[in-house]
Amino acid sequence: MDDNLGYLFAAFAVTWLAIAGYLLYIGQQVKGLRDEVRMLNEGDDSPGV
Amino acid sequence: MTGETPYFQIEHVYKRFGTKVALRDVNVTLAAGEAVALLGANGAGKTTLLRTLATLSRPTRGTVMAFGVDAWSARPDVRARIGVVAHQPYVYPELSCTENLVFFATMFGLSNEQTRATEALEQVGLIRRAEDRAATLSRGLLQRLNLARAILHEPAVLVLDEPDTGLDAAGREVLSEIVRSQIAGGGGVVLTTHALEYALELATRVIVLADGRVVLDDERGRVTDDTVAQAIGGGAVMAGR
Amino acid sequence: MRRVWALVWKDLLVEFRGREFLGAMVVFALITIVTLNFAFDLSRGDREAPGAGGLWIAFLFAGMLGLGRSLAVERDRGTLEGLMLCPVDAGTIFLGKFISNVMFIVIVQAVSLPVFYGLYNLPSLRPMVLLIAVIGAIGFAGLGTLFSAVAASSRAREILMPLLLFPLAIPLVIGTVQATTLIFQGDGADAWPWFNLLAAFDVIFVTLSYVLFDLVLEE
Amino acid sequence: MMQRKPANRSDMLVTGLGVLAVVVLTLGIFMAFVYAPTDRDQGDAQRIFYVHVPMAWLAYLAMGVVFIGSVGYMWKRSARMDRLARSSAELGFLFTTLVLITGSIWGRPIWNAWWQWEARLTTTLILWFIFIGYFMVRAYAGDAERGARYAAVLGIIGAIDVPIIHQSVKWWRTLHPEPIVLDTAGPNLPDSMLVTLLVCLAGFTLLYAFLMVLKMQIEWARDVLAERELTALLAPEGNQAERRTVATVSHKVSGAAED
Repeated sequence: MDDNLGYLFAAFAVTWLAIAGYLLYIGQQVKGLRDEVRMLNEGDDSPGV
Repeated sequence: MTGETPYFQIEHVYKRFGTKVALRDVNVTLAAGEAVALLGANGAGKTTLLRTLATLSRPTRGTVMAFGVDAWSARPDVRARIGVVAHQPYVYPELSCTENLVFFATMFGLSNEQTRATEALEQVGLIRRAEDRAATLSRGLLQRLNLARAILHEPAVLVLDEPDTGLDAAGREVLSEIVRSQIAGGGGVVLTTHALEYALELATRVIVLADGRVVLDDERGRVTDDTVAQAIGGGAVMAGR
Repeated sequence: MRRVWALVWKDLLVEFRGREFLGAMVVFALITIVTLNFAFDLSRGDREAPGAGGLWIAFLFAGMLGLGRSLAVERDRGTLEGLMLCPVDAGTIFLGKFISNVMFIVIVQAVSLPVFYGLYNLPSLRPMVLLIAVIGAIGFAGLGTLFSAVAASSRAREILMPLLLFPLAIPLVIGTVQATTLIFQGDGADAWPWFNLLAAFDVIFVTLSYVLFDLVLEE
Repeated sequence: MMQRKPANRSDMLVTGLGVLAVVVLTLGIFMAFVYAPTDRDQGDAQRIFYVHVPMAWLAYLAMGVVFIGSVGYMWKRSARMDRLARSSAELGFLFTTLVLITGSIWGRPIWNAWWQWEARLTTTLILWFIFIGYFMVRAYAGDAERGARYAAVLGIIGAIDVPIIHQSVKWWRTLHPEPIVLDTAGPNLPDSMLVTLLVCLAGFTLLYAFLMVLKMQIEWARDVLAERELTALLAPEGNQAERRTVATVSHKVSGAAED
């Protein structure tokens, strides 16, 4: 019966890891966009991203 | 020019492909009885402008009015009233000249397909090769078949992309005759070509494009050969009409 | 409607004279059917199911070959633009292409079914099998014509077509293979529920493809 | 760092949804592990059910939203609808993948095989391929507008096809009966299990809503930046040879992008 518990944790772990990974991926996107907006606001002519 | 609505009226048209801007703030009108020669170096945007007029390409910005209505939303109606010749032939090599024209006559909704096909073939001087397959035609004769296809449905406007390529002297005469009769009949013509003197001989108005911008747009009478050549080469911006 | 038949007439004439892909489709279907013999041992045991499955794999992949080519050739030669410049709506062009595509697949089936009967002595010439063959061809050609227009103007056409078409055609694959198996096994009376599924699939997706074709064809 | 702007309406929505999702999800996890009773014959592995079923529900919900976005884009060509379809497709793909993984992990101890051609699972596998086709069609179309059109076509056809696929796989299954059906969902669930499932469903649905709002904002910001890049590109003095310089034009464009 105990290895059943192993599968349970595996399933939950995979789910939460995937969702956490996705949140990180989204975080990167938001950060990238924030940099670009900041670059725009400062109106400098630095090369585009 | 009579006051009725012009055939084509395009304002502030832009067209971009990725980061390349093919057309930049182009304003052009084409009225009845006008033969416009569209000139410019390679990559100046001539073909893109023609494709926009022919409703084959949607402008990134700006408005394209044809026959008084928005060209893009009334595509089938506009296409029924324009005849187009492009770089690539629109005819099927496996079909004979007559079969091709009968097919397109049907597609254009004409009732007398056969007679209309024969008439068009006579007009371009291909009647002798009527039953031969298009694949057997030379580059020049194929271009004539293309021309025949464009005039099948007696369109109001002809949109011709370098129609003179591959044509021999006789072929050019056929083309000139078609353009002249189109203008005489109150229709309109827009054509691009690399043969400068041929264009100036036919056109009632000259437009020069450079780097996607209209740098010259003037009556044929008011421009000399070298001002046009200079516009094409130099790309200097000249106050047009 | 006259224009739809003009389009079909044009497609058939161009194909019979130009032999661009019909021949390749027939040969491809035949070689797949022959390969069946080595893939699953069809000489003994319950061979109706693998036989029917193999037959339909041959039809679907041969169909895929033809569907992909039909619009790709027109776009590459520039003749597709010539069609779009005629004062017709996209639906008419779709119907023309769709009907000629169905005809090509049916021709491939007409050649393959007797050969299959000859090789494996499975009753592939029963009228019910012919009916299912045509129904399957209609559904597959409907979606196939729509997505061949999508693939024709995209990169990596050869991968895109199967990847788009096969997942969506799963109900068609299941329906045709199950119905054909039942017909091979008995008189096929109980194949009718699958027939209804296929008929519904055809009606839904041919209509949808007709409606959505304008969204795809427009430059 | 940028000075903190007063959080406008959409920011509050995002943080609100985020907090709510976290609260309900933690409650759900707690109930799934502790509150819900252990299944008599499957043991603790059955608790995977509390993750697997919500994932399956979200996978199909996401495809439904892709359908709505696709029809909206086809009808009104509104960029907002395309963003809705794009964002929901990305989330749909994530959830569909998780359905397949948690499904096979759950199946392992019961069928002692990683896969079972069970109707729901098989349909989800096909939905997974449809999502891949959706991204490829967008990527290979050549330009963004055409990609959006092709994706809308696949979104509409795919969404309508899913129930048909499910039905045909189900009929196909009756010809090849499998021993045990995967999930024990259905009216005969004991109350405590049912409540736990509902809490988990609510929690994950909130998570989906949270991610959607966030994703929509990101896609919106991307569209705005692309728009400004286009304006700069088409500006009289800008020429396409140099790299993108958007700064010179940014003031004229409405400040929408700055908040």
